[in-house]
Amino acid sequence: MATVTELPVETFKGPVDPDWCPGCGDFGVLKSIQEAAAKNGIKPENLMVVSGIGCSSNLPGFINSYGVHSLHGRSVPVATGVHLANTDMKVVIVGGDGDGYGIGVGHLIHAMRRNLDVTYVVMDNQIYGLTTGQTSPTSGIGHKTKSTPLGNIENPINPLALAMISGATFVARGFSGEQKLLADTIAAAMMHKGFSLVDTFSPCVTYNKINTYPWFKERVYKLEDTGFDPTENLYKSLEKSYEWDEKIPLGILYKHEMPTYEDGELALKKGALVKQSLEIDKAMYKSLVDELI
Amino acid sequence: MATVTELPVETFKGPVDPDWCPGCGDFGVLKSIQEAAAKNGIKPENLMVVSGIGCSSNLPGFINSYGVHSLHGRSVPVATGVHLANTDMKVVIVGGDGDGYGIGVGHLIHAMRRNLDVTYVVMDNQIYGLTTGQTSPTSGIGHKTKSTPLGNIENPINPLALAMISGATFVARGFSGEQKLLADTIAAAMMHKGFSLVDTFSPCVTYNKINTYPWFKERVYKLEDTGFDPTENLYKSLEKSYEWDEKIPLGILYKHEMPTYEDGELALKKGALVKQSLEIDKAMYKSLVDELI
Amino acid sequence: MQEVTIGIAGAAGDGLDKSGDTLARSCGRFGLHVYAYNSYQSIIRGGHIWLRVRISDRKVTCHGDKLGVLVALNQDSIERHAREVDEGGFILFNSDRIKCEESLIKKGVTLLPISMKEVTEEVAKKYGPVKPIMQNTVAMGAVMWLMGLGTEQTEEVLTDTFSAKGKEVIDMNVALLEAGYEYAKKIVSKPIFVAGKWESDKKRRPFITGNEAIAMAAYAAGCKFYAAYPMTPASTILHWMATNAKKTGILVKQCEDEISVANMAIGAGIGGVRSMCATAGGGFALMTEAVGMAGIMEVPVIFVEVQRGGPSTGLPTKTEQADLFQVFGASQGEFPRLIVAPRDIADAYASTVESFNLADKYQLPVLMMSDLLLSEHPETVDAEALSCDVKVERPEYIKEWDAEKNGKFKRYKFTESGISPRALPGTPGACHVTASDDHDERGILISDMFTSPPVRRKIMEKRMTKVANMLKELPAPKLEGPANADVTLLCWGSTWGVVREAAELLNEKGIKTNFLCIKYIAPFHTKEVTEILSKSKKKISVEVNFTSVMAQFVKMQTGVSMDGHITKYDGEPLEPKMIVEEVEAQLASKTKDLSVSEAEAMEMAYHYLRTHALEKLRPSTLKVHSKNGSGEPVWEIELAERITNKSAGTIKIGSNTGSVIEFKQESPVNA
Amino acid sequence: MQEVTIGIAGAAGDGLDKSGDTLARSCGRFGLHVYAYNSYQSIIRGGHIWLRVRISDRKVTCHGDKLGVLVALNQDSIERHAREVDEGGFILFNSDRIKCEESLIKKGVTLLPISMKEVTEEVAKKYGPVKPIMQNTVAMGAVMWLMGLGTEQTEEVLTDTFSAKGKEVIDMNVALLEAGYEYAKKIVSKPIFVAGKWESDKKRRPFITGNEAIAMAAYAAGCKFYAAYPMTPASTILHWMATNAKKTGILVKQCEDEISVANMAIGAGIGGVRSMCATAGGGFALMTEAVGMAGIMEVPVIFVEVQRGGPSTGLPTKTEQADLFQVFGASQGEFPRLIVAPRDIADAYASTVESFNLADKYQLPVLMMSDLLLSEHPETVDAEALSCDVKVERPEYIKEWDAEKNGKFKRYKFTESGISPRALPGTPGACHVTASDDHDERGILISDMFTSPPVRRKIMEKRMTKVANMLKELPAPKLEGPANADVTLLCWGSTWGVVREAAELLNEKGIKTNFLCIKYIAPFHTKEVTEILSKSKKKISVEVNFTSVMAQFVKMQTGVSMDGHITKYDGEPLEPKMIVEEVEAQLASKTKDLSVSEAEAMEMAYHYLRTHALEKLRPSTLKVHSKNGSGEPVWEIELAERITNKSAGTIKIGSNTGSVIEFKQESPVNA
Ligand SMILES: Cc1ncc(C[n+]2csc(CCOP(=O)(O)OP(=O)(O)O)c2C)c(N)n1
Ligand SMILES: Cc1ncc(C[n+]2csc(CCOP(=O)(O)OP(=O)(O)O)c2C)c(N)n1
Ligand code: SF4
Ligand code: SF4
Ligand SMILES: [Mg+2]
Ligand SMILES: [Mg+2]
Repeated sequence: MATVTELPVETFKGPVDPDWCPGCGDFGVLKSIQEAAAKNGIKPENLMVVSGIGCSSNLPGFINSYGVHSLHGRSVPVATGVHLANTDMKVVIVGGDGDGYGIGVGHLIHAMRRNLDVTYVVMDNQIYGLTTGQTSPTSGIGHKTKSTPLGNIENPINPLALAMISGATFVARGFSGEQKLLADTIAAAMMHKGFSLVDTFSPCVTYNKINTYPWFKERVYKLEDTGFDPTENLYKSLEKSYEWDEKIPLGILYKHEMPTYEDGELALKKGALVKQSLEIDKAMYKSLVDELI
Repeated sequence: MATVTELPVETFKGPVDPDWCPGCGDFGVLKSIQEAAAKNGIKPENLMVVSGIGCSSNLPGFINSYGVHSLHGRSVPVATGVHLANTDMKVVIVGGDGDGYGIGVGHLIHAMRRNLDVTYVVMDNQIYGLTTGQTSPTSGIGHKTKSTPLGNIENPINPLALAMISGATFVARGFSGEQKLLADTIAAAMMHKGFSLVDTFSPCVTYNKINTYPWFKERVYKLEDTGFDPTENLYKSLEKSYEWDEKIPLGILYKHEMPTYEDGELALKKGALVKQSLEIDKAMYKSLVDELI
Repeated sequence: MQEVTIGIAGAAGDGLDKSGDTLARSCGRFGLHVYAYNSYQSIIRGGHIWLRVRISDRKVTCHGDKLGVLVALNQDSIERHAREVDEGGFILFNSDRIKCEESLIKKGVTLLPISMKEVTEEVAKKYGPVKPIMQNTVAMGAVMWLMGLGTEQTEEVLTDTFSAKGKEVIDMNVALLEAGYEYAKKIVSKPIFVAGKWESDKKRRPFITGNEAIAMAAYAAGCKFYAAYPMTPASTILHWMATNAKKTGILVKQCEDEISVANMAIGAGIGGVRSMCATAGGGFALMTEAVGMAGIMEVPVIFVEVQRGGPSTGLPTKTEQADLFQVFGASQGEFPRLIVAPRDIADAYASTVESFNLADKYQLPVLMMSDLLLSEHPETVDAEALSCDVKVERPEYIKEWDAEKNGKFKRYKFTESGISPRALPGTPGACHVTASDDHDERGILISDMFTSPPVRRKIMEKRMTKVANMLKELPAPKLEGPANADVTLLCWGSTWGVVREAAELLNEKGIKTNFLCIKYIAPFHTKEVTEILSKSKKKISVEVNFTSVMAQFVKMQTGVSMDGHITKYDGEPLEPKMIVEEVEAQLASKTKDLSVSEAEAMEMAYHYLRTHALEKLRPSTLKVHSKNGSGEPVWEIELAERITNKSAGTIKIGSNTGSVIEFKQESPVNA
Repeated sequence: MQEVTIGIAGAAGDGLDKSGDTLARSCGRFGLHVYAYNSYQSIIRGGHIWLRVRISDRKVTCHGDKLGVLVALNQDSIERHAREVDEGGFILFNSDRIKCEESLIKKGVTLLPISMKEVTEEVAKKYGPVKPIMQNTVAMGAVMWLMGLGTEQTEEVLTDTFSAKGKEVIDMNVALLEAGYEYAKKIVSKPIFVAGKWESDKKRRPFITGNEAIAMAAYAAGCKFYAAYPMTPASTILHWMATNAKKTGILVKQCEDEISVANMAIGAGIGGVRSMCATAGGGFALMTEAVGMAGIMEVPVIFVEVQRGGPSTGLPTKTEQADLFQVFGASQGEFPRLIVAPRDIADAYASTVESFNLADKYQLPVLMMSDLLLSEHPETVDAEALSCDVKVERPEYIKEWDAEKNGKFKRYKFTESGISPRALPGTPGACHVTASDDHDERGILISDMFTSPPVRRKIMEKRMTKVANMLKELPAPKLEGPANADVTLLCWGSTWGVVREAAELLNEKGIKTNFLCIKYIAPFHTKEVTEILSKSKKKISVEVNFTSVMAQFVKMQTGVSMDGHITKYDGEPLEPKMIVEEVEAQLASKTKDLSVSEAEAMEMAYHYLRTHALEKLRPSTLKVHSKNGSGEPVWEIELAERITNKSAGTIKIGSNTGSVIEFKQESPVNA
């Protein structure tokens, strides 16, 4: 492993200030990503932050790096494309629970089973923030929202279990209210080779009056304090992912070394695509034409 | 439970013969669904078979019942709509692995977390049949197909584990080559209250030269013979879902009683929507207008 | 006739929509007509919101272009809008926090600084601390005085609004209202209007948005299934549906995405209930595949597409009419569907009911096009326009089919009308498959084993026959205004409202003007529209988009080209005077000047300052320099400090391109 | 000039595509021109496949409408096609399994029953059992004799084809070929043609499909990323890409759906590589949202939309040109993009290369429209048309940006040309966000906090400016054929091929005809096309769809209406004579007769029998009855048993609607 030269966090200060509501959990996530990039010594020009649409998906606009602010639910395929075009950059995908687990969950599953070497930080606020507060796939049963005034009747997704059984090789949970731990977790996720998902509680102070900072504060605990080993056993990790009502684990729940998609992809053996020449092998081309005769 | 009057299987003989390749696994699935419906005494007019697009998705055309042959990957939402409009009919969704676990996997996950009261039989042939043999989300690593001539490099999905952690309450595996067991499994799935998934090995004799009848025959065994209790423990069921290379369990892997989506949906308390009157409550309507003044 | 427009400006979260609502409903109860438009951003707190409430004693169909009173809730609102207040108008603001430089206002405008602390002192003593958001009520009180109306209706509205919160809250709000009223009365001796002069008909009218009208119409028409995925500006249909689900019995389903929405809605349509869904342009893009499925399956289902600023995510909270071809071209291949674009709220109500009936009768999808302006702006409408006594026409379905006697049931029987008999799933004896592959009369696929070109030809013809039949029962568009006009304006959707007023102004000015609003897009009244347009003299299309899509579309249908186009594509709706000026310019054959105007250069400078965290500065004076090294003339804008007015640097903006070419603060920095 | 069309008919899985390929390549090596079209179904085994291989000594651009030889691989193929063989032609079939009633053939047609068992007896003795699929090689041998060509080229082709399988297999196939050749020689003394008469230029030409040409062109143009989801008729691009990935170094990605495909391709475009994806109409419907994103982000990326029979899943393996408006209207809002529709395989190659260059230069998405016919039919083309020496024009990118010196990097700088400087991700100093929300020069959103109507106006104008500039460098369409014609045919895409031949035939008949093929759809050469069409006399559009979409589109762009439309929408491509006849009919002002023709009634009866498991019957005679109780004249079709020819009942089919009104077998049953 090459030695890492840490960068000052200010390196990543974005061009404009975030426009989130005061107190929004996303501030802590932004700060954590900036700290993680700084800690890992990733230069702004080598960092690519890709998002979908949502309050949380505005994040790329607030960090000094390259960014794509794509379509609602499509951050994962867009990031896959950007990443495969230029594998020399570090890709961090960010977005909301609606974006990632609602409309985008199909892409997510397929990216995870590819074990694509990217990091995905979901700002999970159990609500649709930007569209002013409808139910989300992580809203709890009974949650009253603009679209479920009588209470949500759908079971919430367990994104961590989903990730573990789909093939993600680094599965963690963060909380914006435990910002230092979150920064460390994201830093570790970025250094992990393979797909890393960091589901992050990032309270929406405007529309979610249930899953608030105090609600989480009462429940969260740090897995590392318990001596839990995320590399040991899938089923134990799965069990941890189901802890919810009374106590909720933070940190790395599951970690596993596996070949990545990039390892298997022949076209990348010669390095990043964008750095390869556009010249073609004319003799070979001629042979392809000859085959048609 | 009302007493069931079994129907003759011939009741379900379709208007035309299937156009599948001779030997295709889908024949056995069709037969099993017909037998299951007959056994459960569901009249053709009360059976609704909904599919997407694919060889397997042609099935509704070959059974005497109502059917919708919808879009590739969209059988689940279409079925949800048909079902919610008329909850008096029994809905069986059918289709391929590409249809259900590839393009359609997002819908599937959300339908399962709703625990919608429908049965989904996936004819899993580990290949895209109708489009002449490309890799599918259940193709194994290394599988050479038209789109992966050097071998597939993506980890296959584990549909059963996916179903279990997503909220499906009846998760089973069938094999077209064990047709009687399959018919029984589908019959049980249809009678289960909640979302039932029957992932069914249905070999594609034309394009999949790996996962053939003999390949499966060598590996499958019946769970019921082992005394396995699918209602006991999620993690044990999950472990079963991971058995693959040497032995593969058939039958019900997981079963759990939970309220269904229909139980929670207020609009259905008055019975099937399609049978409700179109008349509106005019006094109530007037009060809605008055609120705006 | 008497009218006034009140502008309320502030940030998201300042509660100004609530205040606007209180104001509008007070006037509505007074028997006045109200039309409001809220210009906001895709942001939850902060940003800039600009609500205009136009109040008149006759029906108005747009927010107009006058500004009688500005209620500014923050400093930025003063910077942005103080200049817009007309002579004779007033600017209200909380003088404890906000200042208004005299240099920012037109002459004849009166500043009405309210020290909220002082004015609410008494109320606070009695009821406890007054939250910032409650200060809006004080401003409303002042506005009521300025408008020459009493506080009676407003008190009533406040009482209704806070009825759930109890008497204490009501009393406090009423007290604040009166404090504002009394304060204004003290300072401004002569209000803008005298109460008696308002020619109110005393009819109490509901104040309703386009989306609420669509939702209510759906309910009245027997809709039983509504699916949606949240998306501005369609979300408020979902909110209405969800809020009222318990009362209406409609099954309201928020899905995981728009693909699911469309397919579920179609599924419900197949199942046999009246079914609807709505979304904006981006969500509709995801629905298009399903639209074609409904077409080939011949399923009745309603899709509402509410247009917003594009392309792509674009300007999610801004209005535009640029999705015509997306909707017209929705899905591959050719199939019958109705595309209808209502022009105002009452029409949106009626069109929704009609859509359900036609969808059922002709067994096809209906695509209803709205836009942010129509869907989100609230307006007072006559209660009769929202009547629940609508015609609900469902065709007869087969109740039972005897195949022994009648042969196998043919769901897609080839008929002269193109309409085939329908048996809903569950009907004994009529089992069939509803397929997205093409099929024969019985629904058996002709794409696989049973390929048959002549059967394909006939089913295509059967389906398409429905189009011509449907056209016959749709009312043709009519020219509005004087018959032999010099100018004919072409419009569609919500733009009808502003065109109607512009035409009136033009006629008043002696430019004889009429206008044609296209409501039915497919099928299209080619004969009638061609006839109207070929007789028209100067034809000008008026649309809120860049490429004049309706003008293009009409040309496709009729071959008639417009003589000119009026377009707007900056996210804000058109206003009557803009249209009047552009018509005059086009009559004088002036070519449109796309260079950056002085006011725009000013705003662009503001934008630069805001996005470079230089909000303490303000553009002060500006002039044009020619060329100046950058290849184009530039606006040179002097900057001043907002507080001290001290000169602080310059910004240069290309007057053609609008590019910020240079920025100098203390030490020169190129931008 | 000499030409012949060989038709091969059978079921899916019968291996007839292989045989067609062998035949075509043999002729190609002989220096002849070949054009083949395969009419097949969405089914893997069984069904009906109908391959026509047209061979000529001059270039032909469609499969024509003649049939010299029919090779029937099953009984159904005889029933379907025996009637189509022209006088002087031959029908080959395996007489061990298949029969051909004399009543089914035209006079002057020779039956060539081959007892495969007998003919292959010797070969089987030497090499072992002959599989049914190998019998096709025997038929090919016979065909080579009938065409007056030797077996030399075919032996060469077989040798290449089976080179991997070893000498034994090659020898066996060659032996079968010769057995067929010798057998035919024995039976048919005079073949259709004499070898020497073929005016071959001896140039060996590649036999290639449109999709292969597109894939190869992409590679030649420097494409580095190809994403796809399987969908007929676009899948073969994916197959080519995957098969050759190791050689080309292109990253080929099969995604989970088309939404992913489009977004990944755009992502790769943002990342900085040349990127492409392809799909059919239904898949494209799912991509449309992303297309708009590429538009507002200004990302170069190529989308190929291969049209097939719609609407919806429709006829997945049939050809149609009905997606024009889906592509034109793709995605909400307005943004610049190039839409191009090549007309033949060589043009598809050139257009693909050009698309990559223009996408890069103007930073926009390119939508290339093909259709099943163009994409899937193979044709011999000159090798030069597939040259790898293509111009690959990439603009200069910013390599490093010094923000201290030059100010912050402006990815969307407002320029006169509309083209902004581009720095690829990874470039030091030029960090920026590529956003689907609208934005200012730096890429900062103007949809949220920083709303600014004038900035929005200017970025819209910047983007749209590119359109006019791009148009200047696109070649305008040209009228082909005589200048002052009586008839001008309008067409687009693959229909060019058949229109070209039809125009030739019309000119031969003395009807002076020229034709205009539209290639660039957006931007559009309004001036040039208007000029051409306003001078044209009788203007008739020729399209493979129902609503003449290109005619509509041209009317929108030019205001010019066609005088008539020739359409086909039954899934099969147009043929030259159909066009000729329709032009003649339209010149004679005959209205189009949509009633069911005798041949169609026959086919519809066949369809009824097939779908009612009555394949043992065959329609024999038919006559029209007027009215007959059903409200329309009916075709009354007598049925006979296929084997005994015994009368077996009747079918009545409405001659307007095509509905099966009655079916009687032994005991009367209504259908
Ligand atoms: C195709 C599409 N559908 C819907 C929307 C509207 N939309 C914008 S953000 C959003 C959901 C936001 O929720 P989430 O992803 O959880 O992000 P949050 O705002 O909570 O951070 C939706 C539905 C859209 N932009 N595009
Ligand atoms: C939107 C869309 N994309 C692609 C296709 C083409 N397509 C038809 S079937 C199919 C996959 C078939 O695989 P599977 O679902 O596994 O079914 P099988 O044929 O193997 O039974 C595809 C990709 C389509 N019809 N629609
Ligand atoms: S609405 Fe919620 S998620 Fe969005 S910025 Fe505000 S607090 Fe954050
Ligand atoms: S291709 Fe495969 S899946 Fe399709 S019908 Fe044939 S055997 Fe079955
Ligand atoms: Mg959220
Ligand atoms: Mg499959």
